[in-house]
Amino acid sequence: MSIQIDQVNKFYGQFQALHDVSLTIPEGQITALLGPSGSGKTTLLRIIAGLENAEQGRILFGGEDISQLHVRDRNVGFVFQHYALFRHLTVAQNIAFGLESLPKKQRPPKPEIRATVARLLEMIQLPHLANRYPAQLSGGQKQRVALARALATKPRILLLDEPFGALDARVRKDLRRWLRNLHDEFHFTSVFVTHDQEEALELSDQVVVMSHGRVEQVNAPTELYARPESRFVFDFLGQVNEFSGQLRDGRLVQGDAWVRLPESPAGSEAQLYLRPHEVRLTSEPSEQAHFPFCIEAVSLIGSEVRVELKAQGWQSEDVWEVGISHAEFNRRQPRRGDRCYAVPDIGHLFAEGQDQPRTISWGDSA
Amino acid sequence: MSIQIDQVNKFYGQFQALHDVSLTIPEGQITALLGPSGSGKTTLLRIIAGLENAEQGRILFGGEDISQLHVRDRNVGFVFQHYALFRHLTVAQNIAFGLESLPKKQRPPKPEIRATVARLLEMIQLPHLANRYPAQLSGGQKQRVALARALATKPRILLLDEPFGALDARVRKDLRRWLRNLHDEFHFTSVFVTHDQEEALELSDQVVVMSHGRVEQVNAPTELYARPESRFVFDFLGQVNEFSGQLRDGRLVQGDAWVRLPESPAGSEAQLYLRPHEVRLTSEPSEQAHFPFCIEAVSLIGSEVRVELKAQGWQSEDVWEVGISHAEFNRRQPRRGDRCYAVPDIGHLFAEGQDQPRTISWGDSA
Amino acid sequence: MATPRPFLVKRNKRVLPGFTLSLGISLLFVSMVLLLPLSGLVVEASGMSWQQFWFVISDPRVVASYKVTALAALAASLFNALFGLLLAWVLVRYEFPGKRLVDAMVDLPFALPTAVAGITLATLFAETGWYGQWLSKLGLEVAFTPVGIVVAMAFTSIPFVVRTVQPVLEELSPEDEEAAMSLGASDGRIFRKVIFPALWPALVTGAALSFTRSLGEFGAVIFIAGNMPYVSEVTSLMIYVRLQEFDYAAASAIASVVLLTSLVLLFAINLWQARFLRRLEGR
Amino acid sequence: ADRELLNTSYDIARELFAAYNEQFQAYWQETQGEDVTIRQSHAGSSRQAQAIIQGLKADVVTFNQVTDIDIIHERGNLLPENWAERLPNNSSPYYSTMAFLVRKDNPKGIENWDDLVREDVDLVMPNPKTSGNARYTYLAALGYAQDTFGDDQERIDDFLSSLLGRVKVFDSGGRGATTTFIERGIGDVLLTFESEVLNIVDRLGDDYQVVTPKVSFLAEFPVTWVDDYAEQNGNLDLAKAYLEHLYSEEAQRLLSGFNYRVHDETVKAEVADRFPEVKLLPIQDIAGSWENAMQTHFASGGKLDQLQRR
Amino acid sequence: MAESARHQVGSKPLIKWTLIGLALSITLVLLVIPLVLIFSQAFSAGWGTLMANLGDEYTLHAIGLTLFVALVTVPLNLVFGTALAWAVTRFQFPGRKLLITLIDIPFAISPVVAGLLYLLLYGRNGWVGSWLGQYDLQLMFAWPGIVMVTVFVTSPFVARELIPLMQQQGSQEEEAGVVLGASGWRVFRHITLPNIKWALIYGVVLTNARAVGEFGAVSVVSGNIRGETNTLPLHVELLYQDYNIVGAFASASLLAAIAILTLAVKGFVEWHQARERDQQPEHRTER
Ligand SMILES: Nc1ncnc2c1ncn2[C@@H]1O[C@H](COP(=O)(O)OP(=O)(O)OP(=O)(O)O)[C@@H](O)[C@H]1O
Ligand SMILES: Nc1ncnc2c1ncn2[C@@H]1O[C@H](COP(=O)(O)OP(=O)(O)OP(=O)(O)O)[C@@H](O)[C@H]1O
Ligand SMILES: [Mg+2]
Ligand SMILES: [Mg+2]
Repeated sequence: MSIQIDQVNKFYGQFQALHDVSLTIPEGQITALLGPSGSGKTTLLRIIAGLENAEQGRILFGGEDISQLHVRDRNVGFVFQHYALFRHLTVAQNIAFGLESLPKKQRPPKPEIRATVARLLEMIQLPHLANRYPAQLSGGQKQRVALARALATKPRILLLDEPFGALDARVRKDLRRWLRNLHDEFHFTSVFVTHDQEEALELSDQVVVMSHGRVEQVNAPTELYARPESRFVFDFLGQVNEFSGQLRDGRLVQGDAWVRLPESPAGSEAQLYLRPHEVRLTSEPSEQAHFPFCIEAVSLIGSEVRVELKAQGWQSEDVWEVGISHAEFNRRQPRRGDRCYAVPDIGHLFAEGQDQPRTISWGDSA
Repeated sequence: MSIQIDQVNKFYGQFQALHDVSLTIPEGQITALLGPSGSGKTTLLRIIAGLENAEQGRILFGGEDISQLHVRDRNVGFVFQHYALFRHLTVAQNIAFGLESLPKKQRPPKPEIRATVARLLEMIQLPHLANRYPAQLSGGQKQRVALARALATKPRILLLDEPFGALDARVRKDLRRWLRNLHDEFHFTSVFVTHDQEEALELSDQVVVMSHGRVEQVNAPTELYARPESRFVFDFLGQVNEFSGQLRDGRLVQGDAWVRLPESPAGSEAQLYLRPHEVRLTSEPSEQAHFPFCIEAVSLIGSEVRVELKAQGWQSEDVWEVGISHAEFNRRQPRRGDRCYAVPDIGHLFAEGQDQPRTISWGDSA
Repeated sequence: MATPRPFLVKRNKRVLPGFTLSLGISLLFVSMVLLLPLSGLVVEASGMSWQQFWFVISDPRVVASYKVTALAALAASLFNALFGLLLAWVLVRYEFPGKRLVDAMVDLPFALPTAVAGITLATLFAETGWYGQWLSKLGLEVAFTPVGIVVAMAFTSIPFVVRTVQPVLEELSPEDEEAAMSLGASDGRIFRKVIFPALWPALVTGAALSFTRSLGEFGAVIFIAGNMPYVSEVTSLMIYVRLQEFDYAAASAIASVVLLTSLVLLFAINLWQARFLRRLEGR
Repeated sequence: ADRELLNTSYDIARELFAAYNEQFQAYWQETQGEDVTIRQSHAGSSRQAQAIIQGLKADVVTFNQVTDIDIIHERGNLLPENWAERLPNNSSPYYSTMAFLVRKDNPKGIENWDDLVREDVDLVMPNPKTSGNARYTYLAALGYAQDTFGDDQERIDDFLSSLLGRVKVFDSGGRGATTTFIERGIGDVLLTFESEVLNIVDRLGDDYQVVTPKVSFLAEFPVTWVDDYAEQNGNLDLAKAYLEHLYSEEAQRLLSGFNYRVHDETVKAEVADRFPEVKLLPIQDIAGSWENAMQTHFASGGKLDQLQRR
Repeated sequence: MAESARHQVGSKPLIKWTLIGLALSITLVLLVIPLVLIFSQAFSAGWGTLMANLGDEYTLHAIGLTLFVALVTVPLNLVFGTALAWAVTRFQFPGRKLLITLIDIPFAISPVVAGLLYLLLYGRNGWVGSWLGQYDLQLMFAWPGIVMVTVFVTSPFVARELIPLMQQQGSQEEEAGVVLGASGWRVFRHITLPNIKWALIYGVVLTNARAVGEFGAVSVVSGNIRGETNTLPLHVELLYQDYNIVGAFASASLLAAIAILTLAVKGFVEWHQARERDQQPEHRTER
């Protein structure tokens, strides 16, 4: 079932938590609501579920306006961040809860409920834990039980509020994988909330970036990563190196540092955003760019070596980060305190007053 | 001041939390205590501080046995995981607490204390928050106040228990950087506890890996990463792909998968550990290895593209992960469901019954 | 205390100060104020032979008083369980004018001397009293009947239930309810299956406290009980009577029966609850 | 400089002794030229006895039950066994008996004990288990029954048990019973001391009426000094004088003002109209002795318990 | 929180107002009207009589004694409760659980029995009492006895308030203080005390209420000497016995007034605690 959100506004007293949110969530896909804390993700998800009422706007499920329907009657599956499992019921009883709550006429007979629960337990790979209580489960197991519980009544829509927020990194990864497989199998429409960009990009078919109660951008993950439409999205999607300077003679200049721009934009100031893997390190300045740095730290973990750089002779709000390969590292052996230069391959330029970046590539000329 | 830990044993009732721990922590360096939950890191740190007493063993500061000295008299700075700020005192009062606790004779006069506090506030970049209460601070600010408080009495030793454990990823990174700068400036001896390998490797000069109350390995970060001395350390230091099989005809075999070994070890079984960036992907099997996979997911975020692989025709406990560059990704365009083969460049072989790995390199022959 | 204490054995070194002092005060106090007098009870009762003891505590009139007391306490604690739960629920869940007053008034029975409470209740419920005159028109007698005992007991112990249930109700996560709602459960079902089970242990504890308190209640009950032998005499009165007869041993014996009942009950509840909580907390 | 005397007394004698103390203080000042302060302690006399045994340093006791003084001898050994012989009239300077209080115009027509067992009559009296007052009522009724039914034990028991069965409220103390009867308007007859009953009528006048039965119990109000404590306190002489003075005409008049019967002939004549002639049976006639009465009737499992169980 | 926006069980107006109505009626019938009765009885004979009754020499003395007993009891239990809470929440030692259980004993004992226990032990024939008697020391039937039983009856209150709080707060702040070199007293005074302040006040308020109102236990050991060992609750009973209903209720109204004051202080403390809790913003992330 597709979900349509139509000009929703939500107020908490004086505070407006959602501004005129309109959005279409396509059927059968996983959509991520991504944004910093307080951006209104949870609020939006709860409004979709019917746990909260919007002051204005409509919610449509499969084209039908269900704004006035009680949660109880919307038949959505909702998974809470902290699972909200019923502590005094066993795993099996938790899963059966929804079925047993059905009105008498619709309620399946006992044996059928038992069978459904067994099937769901099979699905979440925990049939041996049917009689445990939630407190006796690990975080990951709890989360899976919560999912099974939400799925028991066969909802066409599954809503998840930071489903992995409370889990540690490894379990998180496993569960993410598992959830995707599950989704591939059953093809319900899923919406999940997260503030972890990696999670959003990895797990979803469509990402909705939110900020201050507004939708900033809606796109498929690769698109979003490749073409952020605003500074906010850019910033939010991961580590980025920023260089802001004056436009002068086809160059962007600040202090000792400058970079040549293929074509000069309008205005007198601009910011250049560079992703860590779009920058190379050299021991000499190049023709096209002059970013003098002092190496502040080198970190060898993982598949690439991360080098942190401190601007020399110019100002940078943050330390720059550049990722180089282990091979490169072995060749050049950069060390703390070494002086070096950064050379960009690809950059994203925000001209003065503009919120849309222009992507610049030096790659060929290097 | 250097710290020496000499055959320390610690019991909680029947349970032995530390087994015969001996360790030297060099002066002026940052040492990380790294290990999984329950491995005894906190216990060791608290014993160094004097917050806990060991049943056996000695602690020496700069060569002097201080095992019998009360915490109060050891003059160490201690930063608690959850900050343990005095919640009814302002930031400034928190920082001044240690100075005002000095015996009358040693206590500096009021104006001097005020000046020191102002200097420390400057140092942690929070002079504008001097009169706030801890509850009115963000996590990162609290952590900095906790540090300033610990440093006010100019301890020669600074102990930190999961200093960044409760912070979110970004703040964590900032603070980590900030702490290192601080350390570079003042050169006290620092010991910090963490269970995050990245943090340990990045921040410290020396890493102590602990497990089950024992010291597993002590080494500089790069050394540690390059040459883990045991399966435990290997496993613990980050994502690793594991292949276990039978040794047959100079090959390690399991199901359809096999890899040729340059020289055959003793025994009939072995495990091969491969780091994600030490493996390549090909569409055809190579001469030296045959690891058939099905691509399960591709994730584009960050500086490298992460590909998750599911074993085909053989068993792997976990999904394999391989990191390829964006360039490589653009060339080959791997997609979900594609079949492919993994080819190792470097591997670490654990022969049967051995706990020390042997590093194998196929790189040249490829 | 600021100097190192080399004379202390290593194992005994405590990080936080004041162990000896605080434990010393506590032990001194507990043994002087609590245990020593309690030993008096044992000593006094142990002066009797087992037969004597049995004879005293199984005296028909005393046994009748056990029944009256236990039944009245049971009725009072059931009443309190029901209405205490209602009060706690209303105080936690709703905003309404006078809420703060209700909240404050709940503690009145704790703060009001029991004798004053007894006199007041007797005055209210007597046939000439504000309540009694209406009740008597309905043919209901409260004062000087066992019902009066229940009223006095309920009055003195209602805060126990409210104050044990209230915090649990406050802590109850709204998410549980929402989860149940999103699963399609009706309000009634959510209350029965999700909320009530969570409140249950606290409710039982509160009712048990209310029950034990009622077992021992004297001041408030005595004024309104009517004290009819075999009908409305409570056990506290029987203890008091034995005291009047200078029969300390017998008084101690009966007192020890009540005390033991209370302790066993409280202990059992604690055990039960520990098991219950262990399940919920997974320890 | 003042000497202090502690008088430990039963609960409802507060005003009585407050008045007597003034009288005695004046008397002592006059005769001995010395100021005395008299401290008063009032509670149920059993509890008072107990307190004295446990160390309440009373110089004199002025009780409403002989047994409570006996116990001070038995348990505490603080005074001699023959204490009752140390002052005239069994050491009882005043006495009273049991009477009935009925509502205005005596609507139920109560005249004597046999009216009390009628089905339509509700009684209010204290609990014999906790109150001496009620024990007296019980003994008075027993005396009446013995007087009427002679040796027929069964009829005596029947009578007593139906009498107890008519009681609607057993308050824990005498005053409680009075409150129940007056304030709460419960019952048709209040059984208590004649002195109490007269007090009520004095206070509340027309709404109530006193009925004095023809046969009743001689309720003595024993007094004595507690030798050990009085000696410790150096008050032996004072204590003796305090009690002896109770027998003086002046004091007897005061006592009769509080509606107690007294022995002094002059005073007796003065108040004859208030205290009708009644056949007063002493304990010896009814139960042999106090000790005997306590054992056979009031102890746990005794006659009283048996009767009430029926 | 805007509660109305949230769906909650029992938020339907009909159910909600029925329940509220019921709760209000119960409160009114069971709690408010009895209180009103006390005052209305006290004032029934007019203001002048009330003042005369309260101004009576013995009433004044009873008030004084009651306040004195509370004044001695409260600090004793304050020290004890704090020490006990400190010992059981800050240290591990054998018998710790038992100690926590023992503290509840006074709740399970009927006050009359409690009084009896003290009498048996400290009375002239009790083994402590007889020993003290040799030195001419008498505790029962004098204010020390009253204080002792009051201390007994009220001893759980402070500790019971503190223990859960201190357990929940943990000892990290204190440890931090010690690491910074603070002396034991300084740690207690500047770190522990401010953190437990409100709970402590709350415990004191409850202790005080109970100390002022204790009847059963005190009546056993008091000796009931007018103007000497008569506390206010005993005095109420005494006046009641003397048919001085107005006087009894006048004194009772005094006790009720203390009760109301107690509730007010308690309400204030709770309000303060709640405010302090609300002031703590939820975890804020710094960017
Ligand atoms: N019940 C409420 N009453 C008042 N304000 C609220 C309420 N719930 C949320 N808000 C406010 O609305 C805004 C959006 O809240 P919401 O919970 O939707 O954010 P979020 O994006 O889910 O953040 P997080 O990642 O921290 O969960 C926040 O500023 C929050 O403070
Ligand atoms: N006070 C205590 N009493 C009993 N056992 C304890 C106590 N403190 C710690 N332990 C046990 O000692 C072991 C080591 O604990 P420690 O706190 O040092 O681990 P850690 O490495 O710091 O773990 P984490 O990463 O979870 O903080 C654990 O098994 C723990 O359960
Ligand atoms: Mg949220
Ligand atoms: Mg730890």
